Amino acid sequence: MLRVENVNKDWKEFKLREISFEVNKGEYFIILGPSGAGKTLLLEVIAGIFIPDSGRIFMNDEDITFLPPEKRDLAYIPQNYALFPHMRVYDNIAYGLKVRKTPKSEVEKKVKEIAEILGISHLLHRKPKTLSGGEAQRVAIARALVLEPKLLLLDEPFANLDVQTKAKLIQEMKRWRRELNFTALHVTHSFEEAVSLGDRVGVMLNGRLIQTGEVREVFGKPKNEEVARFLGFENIIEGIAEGRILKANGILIELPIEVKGKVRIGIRPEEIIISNEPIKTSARNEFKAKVLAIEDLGSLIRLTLDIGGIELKAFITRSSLIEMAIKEGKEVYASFKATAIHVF
Amino acid sequence: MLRVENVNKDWKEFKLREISFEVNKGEYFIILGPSGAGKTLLLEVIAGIFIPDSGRIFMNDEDITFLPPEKRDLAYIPQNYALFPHMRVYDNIAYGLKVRKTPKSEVEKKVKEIAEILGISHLLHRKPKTLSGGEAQRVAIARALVLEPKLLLLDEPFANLDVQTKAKLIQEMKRWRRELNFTALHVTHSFEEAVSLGDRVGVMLNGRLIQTGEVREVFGKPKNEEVARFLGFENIIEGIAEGRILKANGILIELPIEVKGKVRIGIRPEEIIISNEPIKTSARNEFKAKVLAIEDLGSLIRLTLDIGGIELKAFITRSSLIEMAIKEGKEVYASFKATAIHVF
Amino acid sequence: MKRDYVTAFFALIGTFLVLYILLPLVVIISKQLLDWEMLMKTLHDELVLDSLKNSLLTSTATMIISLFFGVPLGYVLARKDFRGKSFVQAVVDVPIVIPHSVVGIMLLVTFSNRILDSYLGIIMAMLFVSAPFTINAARDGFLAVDEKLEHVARTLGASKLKAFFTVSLPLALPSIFSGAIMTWARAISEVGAILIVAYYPKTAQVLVMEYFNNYGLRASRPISVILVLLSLTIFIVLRWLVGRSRNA
Amino acid sequence: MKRDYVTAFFALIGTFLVLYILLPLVVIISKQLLDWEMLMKTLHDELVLDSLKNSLLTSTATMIISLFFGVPLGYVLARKDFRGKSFVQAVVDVPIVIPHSVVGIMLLVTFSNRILDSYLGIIMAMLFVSAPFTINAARDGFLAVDEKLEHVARTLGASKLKAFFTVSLPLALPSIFSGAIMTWARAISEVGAILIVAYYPKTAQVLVMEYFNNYGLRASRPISVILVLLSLTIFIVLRWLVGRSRNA
Repeated sequence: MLRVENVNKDWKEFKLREISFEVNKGEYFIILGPSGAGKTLLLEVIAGIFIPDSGRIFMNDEDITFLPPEKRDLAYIPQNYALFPHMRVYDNIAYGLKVRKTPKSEVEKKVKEIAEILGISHLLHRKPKTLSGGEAQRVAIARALVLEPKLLLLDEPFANLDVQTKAKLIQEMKRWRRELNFTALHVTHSFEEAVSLGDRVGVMLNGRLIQTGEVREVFGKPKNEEVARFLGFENIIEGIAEGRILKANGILIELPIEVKGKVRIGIRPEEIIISNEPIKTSARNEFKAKVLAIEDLGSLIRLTLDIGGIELKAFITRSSLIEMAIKEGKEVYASFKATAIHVF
Repeated sequence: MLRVENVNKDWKEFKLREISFEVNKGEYFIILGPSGAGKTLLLEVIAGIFIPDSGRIFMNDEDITFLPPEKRDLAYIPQNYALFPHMRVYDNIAYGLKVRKTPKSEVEKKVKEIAEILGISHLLHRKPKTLSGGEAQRVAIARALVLEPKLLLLDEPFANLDVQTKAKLIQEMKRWRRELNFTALHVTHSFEEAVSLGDRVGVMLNGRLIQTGEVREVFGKPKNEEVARFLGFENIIEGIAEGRILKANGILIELPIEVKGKVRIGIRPEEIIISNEPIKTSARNEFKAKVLAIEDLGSLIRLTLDIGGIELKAFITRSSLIEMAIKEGKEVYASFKATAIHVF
Repeated sequence: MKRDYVTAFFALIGTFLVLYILLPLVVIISKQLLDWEMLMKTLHDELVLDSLKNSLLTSTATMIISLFFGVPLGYVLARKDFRGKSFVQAVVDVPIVIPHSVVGIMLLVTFSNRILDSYLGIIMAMLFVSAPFTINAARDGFLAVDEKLEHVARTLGASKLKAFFTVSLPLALPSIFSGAIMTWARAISEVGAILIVAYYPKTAQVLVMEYFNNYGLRASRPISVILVLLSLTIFIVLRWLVGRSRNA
Repeated sequence: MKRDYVTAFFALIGTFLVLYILLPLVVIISKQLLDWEMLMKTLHDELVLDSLKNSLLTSTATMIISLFFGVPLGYVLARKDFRGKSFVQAVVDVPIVIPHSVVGIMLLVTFSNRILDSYLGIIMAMLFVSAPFTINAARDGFLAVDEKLEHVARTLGASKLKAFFTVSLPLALPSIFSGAIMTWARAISEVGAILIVAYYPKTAQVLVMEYFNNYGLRASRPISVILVLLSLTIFIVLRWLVGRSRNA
């Protein structure tokens, strides 16, 4: 649906270099990168606020590179939400409809509908500056979604929120997506957002989109060291949860909390215990594993293990390696505590 | 040396309530608290910038509560360093000496000496705004220490620095203390600084100094739930390191890195594995432990263990507890990976 | 701190200027209140009423003209970077430093007798010295409007002009409004340039001078008091508006 | 963006005002350059030289007085919160809105004939209209100095006064200096109030008016040009200083 081709742009200290990627209809695409990578500039170029120095942008195969923002049929939610401070919440949400000269009764119907879905019906008569961060974010999303845009552009939507509000909004975002079925391009520096929400993810470093692909693929197989170093979180497992048990590729993993449905979990490599014999401990998850690779990282050794088709990375000390006589191809047991699992 | 007695103060949204504590000569005292706790206000009251609403402040038993700042013989380093932007680094450091009408040759000698110790001799002719954060912090410390004040007040000295610079300055701060033997009162929200630098620590929450004591004591035995929740990091062990081995209270702990001398290490409760039999795994540190207490935290259970006189907290799941039949007084094995240890 | 002698000393010195400005205001108003009869008589003087009408008319016209030209200029100065921008900004500030009589001479030299002794001349003199207030206030007002708001309005379907009128202008309005009132006050306070360009039609501020020259201080005082009260009212409204928009 | 018609249209409208201010400056200076002889003659006119001397003298004196009183006042306004602060701040801003002829009347009413036709009268008129520039610039300058710098200076052993002179004042100096120059420029630009309080001793800005009334436009033009050049020089120096201190 959205296709970006070889876009270059220099603006102030920010830059974009040969950015190419596609977002498919109905997809939630996340661009993940550290601050200063040029993520906001990329959104602004797609939104039509800036014209790229070179390259093309297509929407449903129509070239929109030089189209003004109001003709692109997309909605942009900047990081500070940019609610219109002189309008009440109702008028903020209605703004796009009014500009389109929608009949008044229809405006009212649509605003009420979207406010209902986003749980902000009680806020419609408030001024933006009386809203909390989470409420303001909902209003910004409502103002964008009420127009049923082809594409929603989100710039660090959860960055200024506290941990609880953020977690709640991420869960709700999944629900809104199911209900309203929009296409989104979301830029963030947060792995949590990427893993929780993203269908596909692109890693952006220094103005370049280094790697794009499915979340598990990108986290599991970083294209180069730069990406790997940026991502850090090396074990991401996807599966179907039933209460405290996650089924992933035929193996069963015990979770620290009860969840239901498709989830992803993360385990840091340093939290995985290796033993030659099965052990009986408080670590609830234990798997027979085959050592695929051994990498020397200096004071630490990184093992790549295969457990029932899932790849796991684990850190052990050099003395463990020697004492346990671990070699490539050897079979060992890998275990980790349920409490060490991070559920996204 | 410094004694604060029942100090109360309200200023803007900040407050101090019944603050009492003492800093001994030569001590490095850390006040640890979240932002907004009133830490800066406390320093400003001690520095004489504000007069407390009630209470008394003594320095070497002399009442200095109403003395103006310039008569208190202490040095204050605010969070933004507050270097004089219109003076070169040399004149910044020399400021206090010049105000005291020190002879020019002596000013020069002293400034050069302290600049040498703090490794900023090459910066003396630079203007403050050309300095990096770490350099500016060194200059601020030099400007204060050149006067050999009775007491050094530091407000979040490492808060605006990147991780590497911060770690380096913390190490150097230990060296400067040995060389110059000053007394310091340092306020921060960082546990790392508190554990690395503090001889004693006071925990400040909502304008009250809730608990003061030795670092290990405060982290190990939080006075109440409020402090415990704030501190989070529950296992702090102190000992003498020799290469990769830490000797603490008779037990030996393998470390992930080589260090030497007195160090403190921290282990999160969720990283400790409990088993009924000794296990042979990549977890290098294994100890026989006695269960002292079992607390139900909802989805998790917290065990308090005794290993050779050292208390450890560990999190396990409820199913582990039942399956392993853990009861108070039972002997189990506690193990943790060397890589899970955080050395301060 | 209780023992802050330095600040107390500074305050003491500074009080002189505050009193120096306050005293003449208090004196002239209170003296006139004791001479109520003269004030009433002045308020029925045809000449005075005509001149007040002229002053209000010309300064209001000046304000409207500077709004029409100054708001777009302020917007461009706030939003665009272009070569020569700092030169344009400097030109806008020049009128503040030019002696008022010279302003009159400059306008006459440039536009010759066509503007002599006419409403046009008065307005042109006023516009020259007072337009910078509107321009600078509009610029500051637009600068304070986050450009992202305009961007969002546009992605929501508004054209550039629509975004300007529905978002930027309403938000900059308090600042523009207070700038316009400053322009109005500066326009009605102008004397030197008007004396040269247009002694007639008579404005109140020129009439004060004429009455003083022809009939002396007592005759010129009541109309002065009327002008002071007018100016102060405007000024208090301005302060109130600025304060309100800052808190809004 | 290439197709930004709205901004282009705004720029077009705004250009009118820029040209309106720029044109008279360019015209008067270029016309006078073609009439070099008259300019030279004016520069040897005793009356002109005396009046210029009077203008420079009185506006410089005004600047010094407003520095002496205005800097402490600015410091207090920047550093202290006290009851009636907003009233004091309002009083400081009042002179901007009072018609210049009325300022003259107010001063005469308050201080009576003692100040009539004297240097004192000129300086008092100038001080009333121009002191706010120094006060506000000093206040803004001190506000921009982080109070922590003063605190640190004091813990390092400086008394309050020493901290003021070694830290706050040097750092606020660029702002104070530019405020002082604005005061100087505003003082030398004043005509209306001076015409009432002190027609003599003759100042250049009043002489322009007298020459115009007595001998017509051509006679008053050269001295106008001299005043414009003087004002512009001051103005450019001011801009340069402000720009430099912002970058420093």
